[in-house]
Amino acid sequence: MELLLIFVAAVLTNNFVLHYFLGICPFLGVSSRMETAVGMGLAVIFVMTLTATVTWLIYHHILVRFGLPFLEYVTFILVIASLVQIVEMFLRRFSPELYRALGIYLPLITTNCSILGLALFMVLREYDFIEGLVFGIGAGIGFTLVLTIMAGIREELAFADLPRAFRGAPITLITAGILALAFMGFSGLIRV
Amino acid sequence: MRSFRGGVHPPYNKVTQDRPIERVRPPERVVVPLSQHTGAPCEPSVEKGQEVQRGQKLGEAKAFISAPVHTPISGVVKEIAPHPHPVLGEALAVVVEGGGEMEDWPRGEVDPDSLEPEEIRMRVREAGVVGLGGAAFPTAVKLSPPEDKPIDTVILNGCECEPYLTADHRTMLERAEDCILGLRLVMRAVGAERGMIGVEANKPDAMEALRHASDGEVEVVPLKVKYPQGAEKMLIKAVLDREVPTGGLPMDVGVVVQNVGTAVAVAEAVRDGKPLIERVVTVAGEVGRPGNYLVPIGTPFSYLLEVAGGLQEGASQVVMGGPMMGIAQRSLEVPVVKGTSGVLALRALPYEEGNCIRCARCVDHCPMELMPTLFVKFAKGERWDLLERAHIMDCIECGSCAYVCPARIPIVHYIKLGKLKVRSLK
Amino acid sequence: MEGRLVVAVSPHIRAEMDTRKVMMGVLISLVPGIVAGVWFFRWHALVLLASCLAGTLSAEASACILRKKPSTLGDLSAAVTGVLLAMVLPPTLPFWAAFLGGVVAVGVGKQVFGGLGQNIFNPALVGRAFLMAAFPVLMTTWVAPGPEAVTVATPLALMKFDHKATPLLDLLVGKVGGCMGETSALALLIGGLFLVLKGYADWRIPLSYLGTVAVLGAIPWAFRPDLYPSPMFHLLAGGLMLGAWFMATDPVTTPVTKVGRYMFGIGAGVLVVVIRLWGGLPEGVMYSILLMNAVTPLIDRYTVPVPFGGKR
Amino acid sequence: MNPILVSVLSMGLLALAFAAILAVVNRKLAVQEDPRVEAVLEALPGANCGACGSASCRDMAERIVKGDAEPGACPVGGTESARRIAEILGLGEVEVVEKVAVVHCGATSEQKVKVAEYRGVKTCSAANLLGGEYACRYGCLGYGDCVRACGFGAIYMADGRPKVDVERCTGCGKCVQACPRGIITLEPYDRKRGETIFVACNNPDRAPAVRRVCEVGCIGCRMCARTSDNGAFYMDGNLAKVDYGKVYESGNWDEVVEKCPRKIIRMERAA
Amino acid sequence: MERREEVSRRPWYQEYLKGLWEENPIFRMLLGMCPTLAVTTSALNGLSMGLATTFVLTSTSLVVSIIRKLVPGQVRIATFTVIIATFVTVADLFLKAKFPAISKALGPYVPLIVVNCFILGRQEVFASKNPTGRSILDALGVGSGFIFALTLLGSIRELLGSGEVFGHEVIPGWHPWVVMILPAGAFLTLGFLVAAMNAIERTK
Repeated sequence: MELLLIFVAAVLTNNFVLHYFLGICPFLGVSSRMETAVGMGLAVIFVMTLTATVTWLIYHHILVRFGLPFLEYVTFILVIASLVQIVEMFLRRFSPELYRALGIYLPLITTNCSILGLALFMVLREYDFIEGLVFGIGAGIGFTLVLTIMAGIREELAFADLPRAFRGAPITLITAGILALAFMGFSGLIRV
Repeated sequence: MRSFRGGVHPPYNKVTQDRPIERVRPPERVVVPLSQHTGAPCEPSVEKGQEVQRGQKLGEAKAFISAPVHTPISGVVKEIAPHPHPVLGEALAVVVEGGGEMEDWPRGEVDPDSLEPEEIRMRVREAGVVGLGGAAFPTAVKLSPPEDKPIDTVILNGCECEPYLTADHRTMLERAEDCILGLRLVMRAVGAERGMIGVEANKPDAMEALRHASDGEVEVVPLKVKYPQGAEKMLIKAVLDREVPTGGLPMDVGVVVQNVGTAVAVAEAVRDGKPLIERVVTVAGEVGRPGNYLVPIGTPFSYLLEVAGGLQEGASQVVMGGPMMGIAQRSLEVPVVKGTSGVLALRALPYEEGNCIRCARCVDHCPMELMPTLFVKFAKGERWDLLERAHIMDCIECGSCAYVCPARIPIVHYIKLGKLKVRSLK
Repeated sequence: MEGRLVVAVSPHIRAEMDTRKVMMGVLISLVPGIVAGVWFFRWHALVLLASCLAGTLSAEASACILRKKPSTLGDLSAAVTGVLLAMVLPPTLPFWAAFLGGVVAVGVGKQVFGGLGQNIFNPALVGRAFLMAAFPVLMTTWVAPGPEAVTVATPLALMKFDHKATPLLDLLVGKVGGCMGETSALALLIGGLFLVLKGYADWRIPLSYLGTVAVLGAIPWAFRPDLYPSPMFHLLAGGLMLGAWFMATDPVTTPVTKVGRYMFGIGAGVLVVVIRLWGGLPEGVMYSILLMNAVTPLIDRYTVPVPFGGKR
Repeated sequence: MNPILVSVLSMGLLALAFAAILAVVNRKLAVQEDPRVEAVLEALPGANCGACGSASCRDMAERIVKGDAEPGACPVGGTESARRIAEILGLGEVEVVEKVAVVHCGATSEQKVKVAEYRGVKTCSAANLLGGEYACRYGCLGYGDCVRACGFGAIYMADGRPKVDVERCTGCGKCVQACPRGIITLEPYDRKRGETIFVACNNPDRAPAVRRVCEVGCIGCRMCARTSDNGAFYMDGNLAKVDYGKVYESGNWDEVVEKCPRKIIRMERAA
Repeated sequence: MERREEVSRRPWYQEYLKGLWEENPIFRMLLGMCPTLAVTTSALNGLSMGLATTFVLTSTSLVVSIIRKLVPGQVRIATFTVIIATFVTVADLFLKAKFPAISKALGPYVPLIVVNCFILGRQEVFASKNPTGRSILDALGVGSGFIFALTLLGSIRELLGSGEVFGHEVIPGWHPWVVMILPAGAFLTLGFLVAAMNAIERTK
């Protein structure tokens, strides 16, 4: 039950994008087209799951054991950077299409705050290994969910006669704001 | 009652349905375009200054999908030059000057069961018969289905679902026997066993006349009064509950559809050897004497409108065909062609396009079950690739979507534009 | 005949119904609900209506001026938004808050997206969600119907927090606390039926929405009738009637495909029941519709019908 | 244990471990990519405008390197980028003649004969389906599709016909595609004099037909062809044409322009 | 491919000023959104975040511009990141020690400076290609732009959310808009601010 709570919280009530503002840059960047949004979402779910497990192991078995928690930022970012690079090489090799579509955003997963945020929150909330894993998957799915919804909306808005000043980022932010208002309906569904 | 999904119920305004067909005295000058049909234009077979007799060939069909044209009057060829055309804008035409009274074509005798299919096809082709419903597809081609597409049923289209038009209605009423003869000739030509006539339920008198003339050998099917009941695919769906596959033709489901007027033309061509030199045209709307007129092909609209009492105050638009699918004309010098089912003088609608409110009335009423709202969106956004994926090429341009659109969006205009782009990008 | 001929693409005749008439139809069908609201909440209701309308109309007018476009007040869509917003607000909400809600509804909910037909979310609900988040206390202060403003709890809150059921007849007539236009289920039902029968709105969404709520609401009730409300209560209480007939049928923000409309109704129904029974809030109609608005582009994308003659 | 030593050690070891993994993965999954693509991409303007017909500048760079496209195929980059690309690919000097858009209809809305009232979507491509409101079937429809298509603000409408700002025009050809009547073409531009010369009519009909529809259409009088000293003007049926291979060498084109009875041999000069 | 040394040729004061408007990380480049949205619940929080970020940015630019010729191209991103992470740790420990209240308010968003895209972006675009002096000016300029944006956003949200700015009452008797403190308020305010900046840019 505890695991379910963590999962639902990560997906809906405390969504990374709409509640913690994590991963806004790629959210603004890749949500304009459905295919790239889904690709990016899947990449993020994958990287998040991987990050959750690897950082948990390193944090608890190396940093804590040797009394070096102050090194967490440096370590985490190192781990994430390497992981992303591996994913990037994989994509480049096995799906050049997706690689080209995601383009510059793959390196940006490194600087995607949601990944580092995930590792930090995991440590902060003292999740055990399984909880951390579920949290990672949930956060990834939550990110992908919002990203896909946003991509659907933005593909629609591409045909709308938006006021000039609002085209691009502003309307995306405002839509995200309204989406955040709507997601408030889930509040209290799970009390974290 | 049998029907199809979608469609609309425009006011029918069939004020001319009780006016008998009236023969129009030929004008002194007719303009006969060499391209009056779907397919390749025919090539002129006369020269400038040559004398021609009524019914003589003016143009020869060289291609398979084509039809010859004939002169409706005796006289002299004045000129072979580009002229305004009601469908194409401008096309090569033969101008004949002459005149005189129009007489009945001498009647022949024929036993439909004695003729070989090839003989029927040849006579139909020589007479230049094309579909008189509007698209003007050469009839002889329709009568030559490929071996691998067996035809079991011929349907005569007597729906006439376009508002105002009554030409087919009057033809069924006054020429019921020729309709039946034409149907039997078509059935024999394509080897079909079953003949049916689909008529909208608002023409009980025509149905009665046809039933009487047929002695029960063909089935007269009453259909729900709904536009576009007369669209080929809708008609087949309603009459036989068969669905023509997308991009396909009626023969893919074993059916040949002919307009009732075409059936009469086929009967006249085979029995009397009469070429297609005149047709019934409904002239209605804001004119002095609305009615159904038997008009020589090549008669300018201006002449015909004068015969029908002239344009009335308020008429600002002249449409060839019905109000749902007809073509608005730029000039009254265009001639009546084989596909001219009606000439309507209308009060033009204002142009007041608003924003789409996604009410989906167009989606609900589309007889082809397409998404016209997407067509407009993609055409405006110039996403021709998405347009094609939204099956824009399946659209029959019946106009139901634009008719019901509360935002007054000229949806058919966007569709025509989109189709053009999609085709040009291929 | 004088002058040049008019050329235009077919069809050359058009149906009577235009956007303005559609909006007018919505306004007319809202009349029973408004009358009930004014009957129960007197001048509170009138002030609320006036403030909301002032907010939506002024926002619409300013947007047109800012964008240098002809005024769109005539299409009545801003008026519909204003009336709908007023109906989902507590009767005693201060006039300035109602005005702000109207401005946000049209300004943020509609005009930044390009105006009529292009917004993703129902404008009235955007206005309400904003007010709900901005002034949670004001937005959850309710009064009992009648001349004296006595503070009461809504039937849904009573049910959720105290497990006390309100008599169904009161819910039907509307003698309960709640939003200005939501209390009388009967009045709304009459208006809604008019709306659907006259063809101003599609019947699929209300049907599937209400049906889903009734069916899903019945399941827990069948096991623990002491703890969970009956399906009838679910249908009549809160904003469901207004939401299902008037908000979820807003064509702009709901799917255009028939299958999509069923999906919209079912999705919204599921969300309402989940939020009412397990969420932190007593009512979830607004959120359910807003959330389904958000996924409407996705629904439309994946429910494109097979064309005539296509492979089914 | 000394915390500093431990941190250095553990960070170092971690870094080593990851570096090793990366190195291995890099070796295993290496993708061969032509370094010239990168270089060509740098030489392109990077506007991703799509004028060349490729999806993006990167796509274009790949096509150029593969040999599917010419080094000068980027219409926006012009001579400079073509030269750099040719250098990168080792092709040597490539001649690129700069072109700008010219409009082959010079009639104002008053000079064109109106025959109908058009009620429909206000774009040229839509109006062209019905023939628009003017009698001439070859001339400008006047709804400015070319103006909307231009990404550089180089076309504007004046008196119901488009005019080209030769300074801003990059010769990308978007307007050529946008015009449903094909009255815009790209033609060489005389840098030295800063002007273009062109025939502002596209109607191939004979004189009487042209006179019926337009006050300034080409009537095929051959005056320009007879006057020109080097044959830079010639007749294509009933329509005058310019031979751009010769015209800027011509000595008397002022005279040709002057003598045209319909005044449709026009020049567009840089402001 | 060899990385070219592309030294900027602007006048020195331009190196600072460009960060305020043309290359403003928030309004023009839309980078570093996470802290922008998360911590701007009040003007003070925005300002503190801006200062902390500017500290990290400037220190990193300093180091990177010094060692720019020593770092091989392939590992440059990793190197930059490690340098950034180091300074972030410093800033975090400093805040925790000296300003515990602010540190608590900013929460996990201080460590998240590590992944603030525009810090890395400045290294990639500028510090790794320019001499130390210019790089510091550039960093200070962009940092100031960031502080300006965050403080503005924080002020607006605080004003509407409580009627105060920097804790001082500005509008007496203001009925607080709770939504401005919530995520939704952050998105909406930033959206309208960026739109306003677009409109201003267009009229120039």
